[in-house]
Amino acid sequence: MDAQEIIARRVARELRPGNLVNLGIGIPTLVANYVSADLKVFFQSENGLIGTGPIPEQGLEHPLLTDAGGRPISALPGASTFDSAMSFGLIRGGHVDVTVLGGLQVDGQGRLANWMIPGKMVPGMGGAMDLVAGAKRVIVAMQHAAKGKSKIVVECNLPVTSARPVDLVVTDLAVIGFADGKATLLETAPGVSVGEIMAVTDAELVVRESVPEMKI
Amino acid sequence: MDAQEIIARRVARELRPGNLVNLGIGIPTLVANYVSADLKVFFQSENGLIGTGPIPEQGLEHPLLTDAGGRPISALPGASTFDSAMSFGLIRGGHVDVTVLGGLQVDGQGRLANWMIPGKMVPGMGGAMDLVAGAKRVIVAMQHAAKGKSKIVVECNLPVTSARPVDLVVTDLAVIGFADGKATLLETAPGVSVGEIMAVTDAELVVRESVPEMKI
Amino acid sequence: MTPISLEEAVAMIPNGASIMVGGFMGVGTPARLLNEIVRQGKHELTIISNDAATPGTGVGKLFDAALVSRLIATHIGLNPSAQKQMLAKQITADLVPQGTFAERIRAGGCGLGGVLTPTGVGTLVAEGKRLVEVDGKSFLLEAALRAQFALVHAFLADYLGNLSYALTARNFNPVMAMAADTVIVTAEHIVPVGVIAPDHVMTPAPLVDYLVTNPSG
Amino acid sequence: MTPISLEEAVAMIPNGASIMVGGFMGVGTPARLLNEIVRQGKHELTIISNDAATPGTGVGKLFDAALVSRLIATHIGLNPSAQKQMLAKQITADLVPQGTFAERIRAGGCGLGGVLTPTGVGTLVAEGKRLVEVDGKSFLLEAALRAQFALVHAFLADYLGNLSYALTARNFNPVMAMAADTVIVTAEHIVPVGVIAPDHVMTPAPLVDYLVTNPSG
Repeated sequence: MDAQEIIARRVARELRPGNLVNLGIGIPTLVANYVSADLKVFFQSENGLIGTGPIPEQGLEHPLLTDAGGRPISALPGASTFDSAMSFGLIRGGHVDVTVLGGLQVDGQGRLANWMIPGKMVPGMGGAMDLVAGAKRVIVAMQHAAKGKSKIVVECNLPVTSARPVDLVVTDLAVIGFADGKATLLETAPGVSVGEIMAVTDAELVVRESVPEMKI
Repeated sequence: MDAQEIIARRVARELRPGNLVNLGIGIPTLVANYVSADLKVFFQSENGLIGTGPIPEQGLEHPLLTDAGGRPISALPGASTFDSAMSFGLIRGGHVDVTVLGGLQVDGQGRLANWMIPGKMVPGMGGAMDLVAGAKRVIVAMQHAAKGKSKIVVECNLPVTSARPVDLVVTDLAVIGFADGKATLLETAPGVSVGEIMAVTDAELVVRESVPEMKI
Repeated sequence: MTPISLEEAVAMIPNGASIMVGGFMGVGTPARLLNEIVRQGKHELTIISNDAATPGTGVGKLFDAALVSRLIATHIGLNPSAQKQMLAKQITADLVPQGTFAERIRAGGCGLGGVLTPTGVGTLVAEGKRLVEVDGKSFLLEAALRAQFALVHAFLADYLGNLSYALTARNFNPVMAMAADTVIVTAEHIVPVGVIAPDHVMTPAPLVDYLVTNPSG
Repeated sequence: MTPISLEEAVAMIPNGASIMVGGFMGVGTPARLLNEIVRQGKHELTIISNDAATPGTGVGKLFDAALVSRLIATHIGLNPSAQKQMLAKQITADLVPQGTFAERIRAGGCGLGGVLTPTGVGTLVAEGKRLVEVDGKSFLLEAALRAQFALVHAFLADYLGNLSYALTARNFNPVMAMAADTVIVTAEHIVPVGVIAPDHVMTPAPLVDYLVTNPSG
């Protein structure tokens, strides 16, 4: 199982029946692949849809039914559409139960940076700031380290996305929570030791006596 | 022609083709009777409708199609419905070209009082404050005097509806404008002299050399 | 969304609860829920509703039964009994301009910190409120409004909880369906998924907590 | 509403105008109007649009032709040419969180004095903006947004100007149709009055100033 699949499968286990869920681009998008239809989770696309379905069969795409990246999607039975003010009313108003976002850095207090690298990548924040500020639960799905450097940092040196800390970070190595304002190791990935995780984690990590292994 | 008909007919002449118009209850409601369908004026009912039509024939009323007083109305071809946030977005946002409201008092600067009599009538302001604050043009349609007392007063002693002055007052005796912040006699009702108007007007009234007679 | 009986739905509401009630002069109001509140005698309620309807109709019945201790509304002129209770100080009434009322509820549902409106500036409504200047113009800061419960009446509800409203019965229902901890819905018709086309859904299913089952047979 | 040809519609727009453009990554965008702006070479435009689409599509064509001097948007990551122009300071770009962007336009269209949002508090977005405390929580005061023109794309427009949108092509079109001095609309289909049922109208006719006639034959 590759790193992305580990992350996506583990995040999928966080979703509850009937949840309204918004998935960011990248690894978060993969989460939908591991959510059973029985769970009746609603996926929102912030460009104006609840009830996004899989990519349509070739020839059945509709140019006016796309995801937030402009790619064709489908709509499940019971889907609904709305304008952008309503879409972000849902997000800011706490009606989105879970958002799953990619990350560049998360710091020891759970603050996320995921929208710009000054002088290099200045694409704009799109919906990310509203999602972190407004969703009931924010889960970051990202690789634990990039090019050997920890993405779980003491303090973000990239501009943060929100002053609000995220709730959970799921990486290819670990699950980290921030329930009491401190990064706490909740689970280890299969076959990964606490020591290995500590070695690639810059932030101070609270480690309890026994840390269970991720179920995926 | 009775006083109410004079007022309603004169106000109707203020409406322009394609205008979006909101009529208050009382005399303002009568204005619709004197507006030709050719003018293609849109009437808004602030409970959520543009395109109100006449009272439906008996037996054709629908309980879910009413005016702001809860009375059955009809909807013309091309009508549209919306929620209350949108309805008042239209009003506050300046999309209503003309609102016609009843009045208890209008003062020399054009400030309207029409929503409460302290200690006596405290029904709530409904949509009146938003209409005066937001409509492009505010016209007050009311009797010039009540029980012998002028309703065009020096200063309102009743609580005002808005700090914003109204644009025009149409009474059974006169048309009064406030273009430069002062009550100015623009027209006299048929057969009514300037002197008669001055006699029942408490506010200072600017009277130009020749005052035309209302066309109704 | 969980289907629920009328009795169980109202049984969830404690005395003293704050409740938003959809409807405009009784049109588009969840009449069955209001009747059941009266039957169960829930009292000391804070009611957030455009108006007090008329005695004997819609939310008016709560005043007939003297179950309301606080009212936030825009107009109660057509319910003399509610007016009387207000003047006798049996109920505390906050009278709010209708556009401000709609927008405060929308702000509560959309996570906004309040509303900056020109409506009410320079009037009694401004008393005790903050004025915020923006580009030389004054706006009132009106607080966002939420409640523990929203009682919403739809024309159509599908099996997932998607709602649509008809004609002037829409009014405050969609904004209230976003601004309460628990949203309870009655519908004139409960229909299979798909009957309401995606573009015609006015309240998306995830906003609805409970749908009151229709009387059968 | 006045029917108008594509050429005349764009001819109304002066160089240097501020223009809201509906659409999200080119979906639901008034493509014909954008093409005609390029053809007529309107320049030094202030564009208010969710994104810069991609080179060669939708609003992206305005960047290809270097007609934009200021951009207010939420995300331009998929248009490298717009990014390059921004980094080279050929265009001034204000990047705004998407929910704030939608709400600022809505405020502009609904006569509100601004938006009080928690989004952006404690981030770069807060720089130079007023913080307003409400009940111990901080909100950013974000300015209402309006433009001289809104270019809106509908799915259906009727002969009076009532509009409806389809699927995810709705996006910013309805709020923009309320927030500009002059609203110009293109539609995939122009239909007789009544085809759009009253409950399905998403932009009421009085908001539309000009409807661009469809190519005939």
